[in-house]
Amino acid sequence: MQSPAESEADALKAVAAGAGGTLSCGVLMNESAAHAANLALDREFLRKAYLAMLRARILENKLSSLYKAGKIVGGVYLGRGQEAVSAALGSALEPGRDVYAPLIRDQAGRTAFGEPLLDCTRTYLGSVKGPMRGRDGNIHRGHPAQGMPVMISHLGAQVSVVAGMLFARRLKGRIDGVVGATTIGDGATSTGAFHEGLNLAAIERLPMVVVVANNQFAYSTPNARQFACADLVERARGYGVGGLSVDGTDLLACASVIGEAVRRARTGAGPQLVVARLLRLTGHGEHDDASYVPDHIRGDHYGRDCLDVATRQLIETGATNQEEIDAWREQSIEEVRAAVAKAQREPAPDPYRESWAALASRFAVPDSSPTARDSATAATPAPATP
Amino acid sequence: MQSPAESEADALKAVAAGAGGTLSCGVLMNESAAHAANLALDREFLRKAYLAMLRARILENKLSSLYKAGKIVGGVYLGRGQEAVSAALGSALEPGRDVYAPLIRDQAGRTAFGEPLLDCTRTYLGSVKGPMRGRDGNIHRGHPAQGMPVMISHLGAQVSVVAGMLFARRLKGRIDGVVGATTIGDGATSTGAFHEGLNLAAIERLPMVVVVANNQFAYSTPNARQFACADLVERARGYGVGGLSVDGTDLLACASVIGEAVRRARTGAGPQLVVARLLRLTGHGEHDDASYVPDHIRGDHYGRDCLDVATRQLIETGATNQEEIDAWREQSIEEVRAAVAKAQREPAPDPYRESWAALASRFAVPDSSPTARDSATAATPAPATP
Amino acid sequence: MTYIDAIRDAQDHLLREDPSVFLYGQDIATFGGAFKATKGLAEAYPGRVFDAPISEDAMMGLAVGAGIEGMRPVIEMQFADFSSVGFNQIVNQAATHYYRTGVPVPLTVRLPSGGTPGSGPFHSQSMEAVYAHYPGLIVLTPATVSDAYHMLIDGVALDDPVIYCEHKFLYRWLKAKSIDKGEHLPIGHARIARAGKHATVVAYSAMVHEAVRAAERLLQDGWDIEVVDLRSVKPLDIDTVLASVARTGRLLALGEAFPWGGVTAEVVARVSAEGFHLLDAPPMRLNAHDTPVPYHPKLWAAHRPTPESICDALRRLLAI
Amino acid sequence: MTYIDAIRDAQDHLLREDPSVFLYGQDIATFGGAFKATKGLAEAYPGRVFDAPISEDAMMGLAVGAGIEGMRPVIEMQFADFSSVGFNQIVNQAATHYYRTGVPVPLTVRLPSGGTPGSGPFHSQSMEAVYAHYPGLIVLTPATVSDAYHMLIDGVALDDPVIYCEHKFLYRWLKAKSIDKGEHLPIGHARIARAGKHATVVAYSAMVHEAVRAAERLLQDGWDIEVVDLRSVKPLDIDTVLASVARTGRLLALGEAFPWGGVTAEVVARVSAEGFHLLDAPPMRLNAHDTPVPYHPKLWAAHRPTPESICDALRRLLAI
Ligand SMILES: Cc1ncc(C[n+]2csc(CCOP(=O)(O)OP(=O)(O)O)c2C)c(N)n1
Ligand SMILES: Cc1ncc(C[n+]2csc(CCOP(=O)(O)OP(=O)(O)O)c2C)c(N)n1
Ligand SMILES: [Mg+2]
Ligand SMILES: [Mg+2]
Repeated sequence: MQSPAESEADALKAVAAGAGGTLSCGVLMNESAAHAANLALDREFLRKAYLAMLRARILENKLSSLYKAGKIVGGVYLGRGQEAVSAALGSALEPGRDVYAPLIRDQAGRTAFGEPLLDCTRTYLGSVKGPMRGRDGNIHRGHPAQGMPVMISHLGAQVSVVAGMLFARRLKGRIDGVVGATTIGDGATSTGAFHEGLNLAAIERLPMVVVVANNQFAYSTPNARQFACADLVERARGYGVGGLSVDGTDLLACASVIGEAVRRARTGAGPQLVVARLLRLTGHGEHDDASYVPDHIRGDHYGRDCLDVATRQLIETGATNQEEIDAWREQSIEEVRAAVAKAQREPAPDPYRESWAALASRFAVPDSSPTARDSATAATPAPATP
Repeated sequence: MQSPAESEADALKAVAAGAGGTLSCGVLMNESAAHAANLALDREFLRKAYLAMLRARILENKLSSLYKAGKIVGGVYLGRGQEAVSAALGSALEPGRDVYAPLIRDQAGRTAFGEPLLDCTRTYLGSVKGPMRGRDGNIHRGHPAQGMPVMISHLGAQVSVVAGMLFARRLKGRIDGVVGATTIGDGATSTGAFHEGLNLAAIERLPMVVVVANNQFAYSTPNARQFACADLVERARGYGVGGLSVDGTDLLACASVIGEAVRRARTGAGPQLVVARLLRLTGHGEHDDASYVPDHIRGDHYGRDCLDVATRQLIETGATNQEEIDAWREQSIEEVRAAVAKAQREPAPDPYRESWAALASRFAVPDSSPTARDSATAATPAPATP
Repeated sequence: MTYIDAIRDAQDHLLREDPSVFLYGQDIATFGGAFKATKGLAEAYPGRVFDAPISEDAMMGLAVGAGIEGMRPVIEMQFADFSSVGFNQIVNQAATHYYRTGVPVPLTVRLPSGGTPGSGPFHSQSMEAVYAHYPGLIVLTPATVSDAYHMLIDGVALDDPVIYCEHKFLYRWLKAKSIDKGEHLPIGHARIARAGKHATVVAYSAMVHEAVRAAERLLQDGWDIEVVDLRSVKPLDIDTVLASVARTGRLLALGEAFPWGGVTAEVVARVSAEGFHLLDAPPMRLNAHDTPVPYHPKLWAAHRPTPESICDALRRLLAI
Repeated sequence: MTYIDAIRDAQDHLLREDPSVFLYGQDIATFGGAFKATKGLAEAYPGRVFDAPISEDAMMGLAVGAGIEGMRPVIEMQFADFSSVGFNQIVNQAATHYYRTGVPVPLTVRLPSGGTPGSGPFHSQSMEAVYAHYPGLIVLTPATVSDAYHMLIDGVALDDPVIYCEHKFLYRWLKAKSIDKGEHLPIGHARIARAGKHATVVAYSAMVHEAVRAAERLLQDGWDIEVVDLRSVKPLDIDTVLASVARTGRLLALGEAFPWGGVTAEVVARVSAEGFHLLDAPPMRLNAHDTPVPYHPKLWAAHRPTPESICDALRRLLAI
């Protein structure tokens, strides 16, 4: 798989031959290859995904500079090198209908799924107007009531949450045509939460897609210290779910394979596990120089930049051209600049006006709520009246 | 697989053909089948395993009567119908060298591994002389320092403990020729602990055997609500471990397949997952009538009693004869009677002499140990002086 | 009507009245649960009662997801002790959700709690203190048949994650003629289980009954003991406790759980801080011993407070 | 020498002196750990320092198994918060093992604990209270560079499971010229961090330093505050605390953790019960707010006690 498929025709051939994106576990090979072709041909889909990749890259570059300039407190986690997988998933989902639980490296997917740019800059920069109001930060953001749950840090924990959202929709009679998707790292597949969540989804046969972004490292830990199977997609069969592999550096392949997984889930084939192989082209966080990644890995096929590959692919397929890309880039830079500036001008949360209430419930007994009472004996500032 | 292989020759043919015991995941089929044949031919092995099955059955029948007579407080958990799997594993391990972490239905394996009968009666009957001294009960017993860790109730939790014991032995340079084994139910494969533990063992390539006793139910819950794959052995590949299936009602098959798994682990092939199919021929505990098991399942191939099958197999292979079996039975009944009587005569733990100390450490500061201090403010009786 | 019947009836009521309620737990559908708390409900409410795999972490994740979608899942842990496996989803996902996102997750976890003879270290635990420590959870500990019923119904109606600790010892032992299904004390209020004047015992769950038993014995010596039933340990109705201590001047905080920290520490600390002047004697605590809950009935009975040890403690308290 | 250097050096010492010690944790081998607490140790001690998969439950199970075999594993949790995933193995397997079987499991879990600005709800937690509640665990909370060193070495030498809570805020901020590697206070003893006479602040871990800071400010008003550093929260050296309260007559229990239950409740409850007559004023507590630890530095700083809020609390305490 050393020669990337770079023309549309090549890409499609590669998909069909199982090179660019292999559909494992022997399900529906012909049918799905054909479908993949359709998706890859979907010009609008590719343009959307590409634009999301580009916008994410530009945004993340800015976040990186802000971090280095000391303007962001806490960690900055980027998806550089993982945009093709992320954008393909985000583009295959339908906001307002589907559930999408992005993880740590999913800026591109978030963008494709329609997350406002301001959500990101406000959360990173601690604006009280952001969706997390300064209570949580960086990649911990979303809109749970609108189908985008907010990750907790504990890896693997979102799998069962997405399953629960889908389970609820089925009970409410609103499951038709819905897909729930989440991403997860290679390292996070070692968690019990991943196992329990995927197994539960399989038992309930939920319309769920779990995309494993195998970027070969969990922080500094290589795959060899994380699992002993040849390829994580071999787990699919043991859960009784569909399994697909894809070259995560190849947007056309991602579009077809991830699109196919989403289509299968949407049309009743039950959960789908997609394993995308790639390399994170940045540190674990911006504090990390990733010096533990050996040169030969950086230099191999998966070390290539998926955005460069996608640019070539889109131009060669005629989905866009350099001029349009340049314009998109300009526009994105301006949007990012504006979103950063706006968030920076916005107020930080004010501890004196913070309600310090972890409960939605208010209790009738005066002073018996732990919140009110504990605040009285807790740190200054005094609690605001709710 | 409806006609049990009942003569030695048939059994061996069945093994080779993958009927009585199939060696999945395509590893070493010929070699292992040959080895299986050797094991099955091992008259002493079969006699040992059979005797363990018989003794376990007789002991458990007695436990059941004691429970029904109100002589045992708490639950009674039996392995009826699972003795072949359990005894085959216990017999394949070497006490003093190997690690064996039996689970809830492993009386036969315990017996084969050399657990004293009195350990069982003392623990069930609450004798202070038992290995658990009345602090823990029923199947929660063992001798951790002698290679037999004591299960906690939380399912799946022993897998990583066995891995840790093996890991330690490797560090101490005492791993050569050692195997660590544990059993687990079909239901317990849904735990994150099982996943994390098996995956860790695979990464470390520990000489470990995990035997899944798939008795088709977890308490009342059928396989269909527990996993969605066709056969749990399909999980092996996803962990990068060996995978073997066996008819758990067939002692010859169990002896060869489980023996093979143990041999593989012992000789450096890494962890082995064995999935044995069978049916629990009793309630979840003796309080349970298992009325949720449908008649057609009770009546099918796996509903047969492995002890009957083993009796026929051993007689037909000439490993023993009815006369000897009758003598063994008489002797076992007597041994069980004596062990029950002895345990019943022994004192219960005395709360006034109990040290109520959860820590091995004693601290220099008088009264600062939580034990001493808390006892002073805790329930009568007064704490004993340690 | 027993305590467990009340729990079953409350779930029946919830399923009947609220279409957003569903039940999820191991062996709770056709089998009706390890303790029969859901007996007949799967048949009565098809598609609303589900057998869960042995995956406490995923069970709780599912509940959070369903709560986000506006459902009101009621999760049965087979034993409180096994919620340790779902601990992360409870304390980090469920408990933090409203604070972080503003979206409440109305879910209820039923924890069959507390010791019974012969149950041993892993089927006897009382985990209320562990959950109450975490912001964002409500922890209920009903001691009566009526509270078992009403607090489950009222708890499920709350928009926050509720840890409902039901005591296994009370399941079949505690009976009531019937339950007044109307007016009842809301969540957040403690209750005077027995009025008295010489000392206050603050207890919750099964220990309320042991305290009342001890109080009755001490009556023979002329002591009149007040027993406060906390009902919920978070929120903790310290006002009712303080009012009682104001009447009696003496406090014994009583619990079945492990002695370090926990409800008794919180009660004594709060009363000492907020009602110091009300105390005529040092406040006391009585907990279980600082060991795992032992299996043997003789050890078990001595591990937890008993009417005898409560009487002893009260006599010491009254002697000061 | 910083607090984190001391932790590294202690592990270096342990690996050098005790062949039964090994280190196991995520990214701790070549990478040297998320906080560099094991930097260079994998190279210095080949085959003794291992990268773990992201499997906290199995990591703890492995530690128990190794402990059974007589090894002394030191487990690094990447953050204390993630130990919630290994919770079951810690509180049910490790903590109960000695009591049930008589076989001790000498293992140590290092928990990078406590808040730092911008770390948010899942990288800031203080879990000492949760673990201290369970019988069978020892919970250490070193506040100084010297204690970070000695208590880790002494903790690993104990035959029981040790939860070693190291405070991330102190990692690089707290420095000492050098560590006296000889005589030192054993585990189980609290320490007078600052002698005083008007009130006692009982604190542990990072809050010891905030308490000392507050005490220094109050000196300007003529108040001389004693600060007790608990060092270990289980066992809890109540004698040293009582002796201090006997001197000052006033108690403020200070903690960074959530306010329900926890160390401050245990301290106030124990002092109230055992040293009631020593108190000239109601004992006080100061904890974090009852919400998850917020991300934003401004919220974070107001969530936990600060020198200002400690001074405020002490002024109120001294005014009574
Ligand atoms: C349960 C848990 N343990 C440890 C961590 C600390 N941690 C955060 S990210 C990370 C590595 C994740 O690797 P992977 O899943 O491969 O995702 P990637 O960062 O490569 O995208 C670790 C160990 C965590 N967040 N959760
Ligand atoms: C983590 C956990 N959850 C729930 C239980 C309660 N429980 C005890 S045995 C059992 C069923 C186990 O089924 P399986 O693993 O198939 O073993 P079997 O009883 O069939 O041998 C359950 C749910 C438990 N012990 N541990
Ligand atoms: Mg990774
Ligand atoms: Mg089973």
